[in-house]
Amino acid sequence: MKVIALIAAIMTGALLIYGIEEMPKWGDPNSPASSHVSPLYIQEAIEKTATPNMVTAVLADYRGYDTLGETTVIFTAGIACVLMLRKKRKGGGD
Amino acid sequence: MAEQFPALIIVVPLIAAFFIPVIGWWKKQLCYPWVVAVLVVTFISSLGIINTIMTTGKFSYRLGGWAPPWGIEYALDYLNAFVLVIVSFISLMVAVYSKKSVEDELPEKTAPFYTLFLLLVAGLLGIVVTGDVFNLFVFLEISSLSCYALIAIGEEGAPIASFNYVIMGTIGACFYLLGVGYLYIATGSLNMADLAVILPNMYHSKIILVAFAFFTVGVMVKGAVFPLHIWMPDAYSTAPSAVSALIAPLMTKVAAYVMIRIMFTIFQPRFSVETVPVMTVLGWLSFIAIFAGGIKALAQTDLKKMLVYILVAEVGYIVMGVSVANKIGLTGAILHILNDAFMMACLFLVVGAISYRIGTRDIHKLHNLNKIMPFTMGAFTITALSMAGIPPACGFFSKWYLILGTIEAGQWAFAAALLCSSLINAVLFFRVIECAYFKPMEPAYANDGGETHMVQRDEAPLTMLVPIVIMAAGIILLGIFSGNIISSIIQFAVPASF
Amino acid sequence: MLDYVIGKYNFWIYAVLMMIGLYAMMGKKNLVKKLIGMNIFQSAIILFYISTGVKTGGATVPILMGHAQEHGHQAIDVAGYLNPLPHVLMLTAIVVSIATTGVALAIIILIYRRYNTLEENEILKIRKDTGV
Amino acid sequence: MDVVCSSRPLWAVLVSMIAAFLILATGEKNRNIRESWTIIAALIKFLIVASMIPLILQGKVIEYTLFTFYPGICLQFRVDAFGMMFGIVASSLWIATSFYSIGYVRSLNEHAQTRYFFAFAMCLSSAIGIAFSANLLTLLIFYEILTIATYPLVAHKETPEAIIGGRKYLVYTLVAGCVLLFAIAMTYYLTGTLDFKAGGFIGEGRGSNGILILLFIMFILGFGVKAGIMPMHEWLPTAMVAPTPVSALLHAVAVVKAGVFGCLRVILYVFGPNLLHDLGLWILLAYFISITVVGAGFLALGQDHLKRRLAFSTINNLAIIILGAILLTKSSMTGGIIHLANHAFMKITLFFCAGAIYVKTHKEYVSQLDGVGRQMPMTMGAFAIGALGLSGLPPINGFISKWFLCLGALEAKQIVFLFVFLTSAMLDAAFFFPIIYNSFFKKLPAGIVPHFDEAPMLMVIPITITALLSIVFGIAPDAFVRFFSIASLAVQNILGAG
Repeated sequence: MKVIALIAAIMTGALLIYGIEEMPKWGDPNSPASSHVSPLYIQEAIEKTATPNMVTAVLADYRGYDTLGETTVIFTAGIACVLMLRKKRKGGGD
Repeated sequence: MAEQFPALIIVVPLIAAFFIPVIGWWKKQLCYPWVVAVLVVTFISSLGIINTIMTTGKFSYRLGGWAPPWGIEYALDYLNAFVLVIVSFISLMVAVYSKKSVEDELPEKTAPFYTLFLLLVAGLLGIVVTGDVFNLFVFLEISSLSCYALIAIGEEGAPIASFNYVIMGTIGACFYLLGVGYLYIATGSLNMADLAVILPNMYHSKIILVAFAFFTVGVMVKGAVFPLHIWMPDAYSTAPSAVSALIAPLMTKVAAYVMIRIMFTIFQPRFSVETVPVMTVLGWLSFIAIFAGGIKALAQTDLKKMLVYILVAEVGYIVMGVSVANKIGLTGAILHILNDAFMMACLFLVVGAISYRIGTRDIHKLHNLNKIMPFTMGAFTITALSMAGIPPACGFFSKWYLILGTIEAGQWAFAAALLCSSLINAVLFFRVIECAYFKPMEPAYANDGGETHMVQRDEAPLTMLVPIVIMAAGIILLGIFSGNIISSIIQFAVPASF
Repeated sequence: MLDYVIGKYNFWIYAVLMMIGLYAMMGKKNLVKKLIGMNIFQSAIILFYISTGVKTGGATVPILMGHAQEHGHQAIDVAGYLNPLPHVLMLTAIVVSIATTGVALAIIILIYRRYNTLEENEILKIRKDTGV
Repeated sequence: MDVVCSSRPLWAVLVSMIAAFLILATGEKNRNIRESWTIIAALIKFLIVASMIPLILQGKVIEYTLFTFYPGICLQFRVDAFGMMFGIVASSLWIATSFYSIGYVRSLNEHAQTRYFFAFAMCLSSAIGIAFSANLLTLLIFYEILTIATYPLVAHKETPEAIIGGRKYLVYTLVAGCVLLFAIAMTYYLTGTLDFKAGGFIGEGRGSNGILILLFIMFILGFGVKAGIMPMHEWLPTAMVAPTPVSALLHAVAVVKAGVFGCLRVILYVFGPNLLHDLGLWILLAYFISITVVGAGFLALGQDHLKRRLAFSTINNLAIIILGAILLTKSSMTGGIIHLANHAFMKITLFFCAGAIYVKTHKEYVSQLDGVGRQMPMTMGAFAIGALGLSGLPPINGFISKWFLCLGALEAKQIVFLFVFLTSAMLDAAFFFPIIYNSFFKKLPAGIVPHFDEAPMLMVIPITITALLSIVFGIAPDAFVRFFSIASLAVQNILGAG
């Protein structure tokens, strides 16, 4: 198992390092990530959502559905724990 | 109304799930009708969606009114509307079925069980409906988390199987997330349609290549594609029967959908087929999967374990159809998503009913089952014939298109694998059928009675039987009407780039 | 070459973290250690995402300066703020990661209740001995 | 060629399928109602089929399209002269078999009679479906249904032997089904169509000679299994464990005839005489089949079990039919096609007799039959007619087909095959004469006084009728249902087009 784990880790690492070559440089303001979608968030957030915090604006408004999903994930985890850990009422748990 | 269906199909089960703990705290018996009612609404919504698409063509739904790619968009086309109908219908059937099996297996946990059941369905529907790669990840995690928990409360060995699933599933989800990150770095977008426009200009990029690799591996883990299926047999076979009947047919199919979506919508077939040899690799992996699954299934005596290994092979079918990357093969793959969902659901439902009534899943102890449970065994037989590729059951037709696809791609070995696999399936299922129908009486059932104990009919309860019979009838009808399904839906669901 | 390493050091760090996490998840025998590996793995991804939001050249956190509000949106300098999107995504991803950890811990409790151990090989041995 | 659209072929298929479900619904308790469904369906089916004869004789073709699966592939029925031949044989003999079956299972008080009659009706449906298929896919669909529907009949007795017989049957036929599926998919890939055409269509496709030869081999292997071509005949004697009416059905009416019918369809309607001549395949197949003709005859000599002896005689005669078709001359084809019908009438008589003997005396071996003729003169008289007919003695119908076959061998200028035909006739005589002689002229075992003691009338009447029909068709081959005209018409179509 350890060998397999090692191989998997090394292969993943190799893949990651292979991709690094063409990655944009650290903090490049013209990288696609910072220039395609995000400028509009920065510019329009205050006007469209009246929220100075752009992260909040995107989180709760532009991508509000993700946040609903996020809440649901927490709810799911909570219910999952209830389902798994609650012991039977009658007769001692095992 | 019609344009609100995409939102309804997610929101209704999601909100309804939040209410179940309250309802369960008030009156436990109400959980079941509530879930069934909600899933009926979901099913109607999915029918509404596919109806809208068939009359007016594909459409998208902007959540919160934000235009893509800034906001999240639900992009509905033939492919995901088709999968939505499958998911919502099968989950409705399993929900109807679940009543007795939950009472039997999890008497104290009704409310949280149904909450997670609904969340799982909502997650699966969300994966299918969304047009945003990150939103897909969120729904993937909702469905995975509920899946982990639902599996963990199964029989002996379930927690450990579930833990392995958590580890593998998280690796899969994280790889998917990494793929999203790489695409985001390269393009700055998260919207599938937007990505599909931007990406073709950068197919030479190594980042895209790495992203594609991570996507593929991630989806393969989630979809239990050989050889990343190792978590699956234990997890699915130890889960409670209603849970296996839900996740076994749907989880793998939804993952297959995501695979088709990524490979042929986000990326163009030009990239997926020509730039990287991933199709060849996938094809040969599914080739091995079909044999490995079949042979492992032959070694099982537990009916449910056997089905799980067959599922490995069935996933291989779909991936093989994808990997030949031509129109007819993909038609077969998409048709098989439908057919296999029905067949697997029906088989798992039957196995659940058998273990509910007889208390065993050992295939050598099913003597006289045709007399005890004639309808259940009838459904089992129909499905078994379908798995073995006997017309007019639906399994034959998907195999037909898959074989045509492999022939068109010139992959003779794949065609041979598909044929061998139906023979293996025939052996697997006729073992059971022979035992249930033809083996002379043996005191396996109610062996406390005398030697000449006359077998009494003891059919599964109605809530179990009705879904089983509907699924079995569906298998025949899907076969007969496969032509209509292909001409009215699937031929448009195959990505336009073919 | 130095540029290749130093200019993109964020990717190197997360690649290493990720390998550590992945190895721990698959190679460790103790279930909690596996879980810790999982957390390292997820943290690596989170770091990776966050690092893509960085802009050099005086960009600050994506919260609008108090006075900028009056300027209207034309005046807002895109280069002056970090990219908010990765932060949003990672807020969600962090929550997901926590939830996963929670569920996994609950499963571990179930396992411990049943087998009284968290070592994978011991559990396997117990299961073999009991014939399940 | 005039095409008439009519749903009659569909109804001919459906009638017995509907009856099958009525039988299932009626169940064991109302035996008389259940049996009346069989009889009614048999009569209606025959009438429907017979009503189409005049149209066929006018040179018209009856078509009915049920579904379109994919461009170029439909579930379609087309009744032409050749299909009509098989259709009449199957539907008319079903009437006889129905009555006989009822007598047989009631006399022996068989178990699971509902399943038995259900499977029987399904078999007939698929046999008619095979006869009236318009294309290879429709043919395959019904062919596979036939395979499955026959399985419960073969394994009916549920003894270990029967179960093994059933397994063997399934293995052979399902493998054959897979080979066929591949060959058909390949054919579609090469030609874009699967519709039968008198004189063949595959030559117009883009297959190279090598591939066509390979396909031909696969087709013959696929259909040859059911037709019992050596060395794929092994299942047939093993399947003799089934109840006698089943053997009669297997041998004379539906299953093996379906195999032969398939072979002939492939030879005459898919490849066509011209292509087979060009590829030189005909002579190879002719020699290959000759081995079966002679080999089966010799093997039959060595069998003591009456039904096994009959089984080898069947293998022998089926091979003669195929040999007639593959010689590709006018007379030989006519002889082959008409032997399809003639052999059916004679062989069903023989099997009926074997069953009647078993019901009355529980004797199964040739060596036990001394003096039975005195006890059951009518049965053994019919047996003698059937046996003499198979040996080619006038005025029984076997003579006519053998005459044409021999003429065909001369026309083809292949004297070798003339000898093959003659040898086979001689062998037929050699293994039937001892039975006739012993049963009439030897004394019963000591202590048993010969007395008239026939099988139940429900069995004797069908036997007598089929035996008499054999003579009638021998004297007037064009009587009643006009076999001879239909056969010549079929040959005309093939040669006219080729």
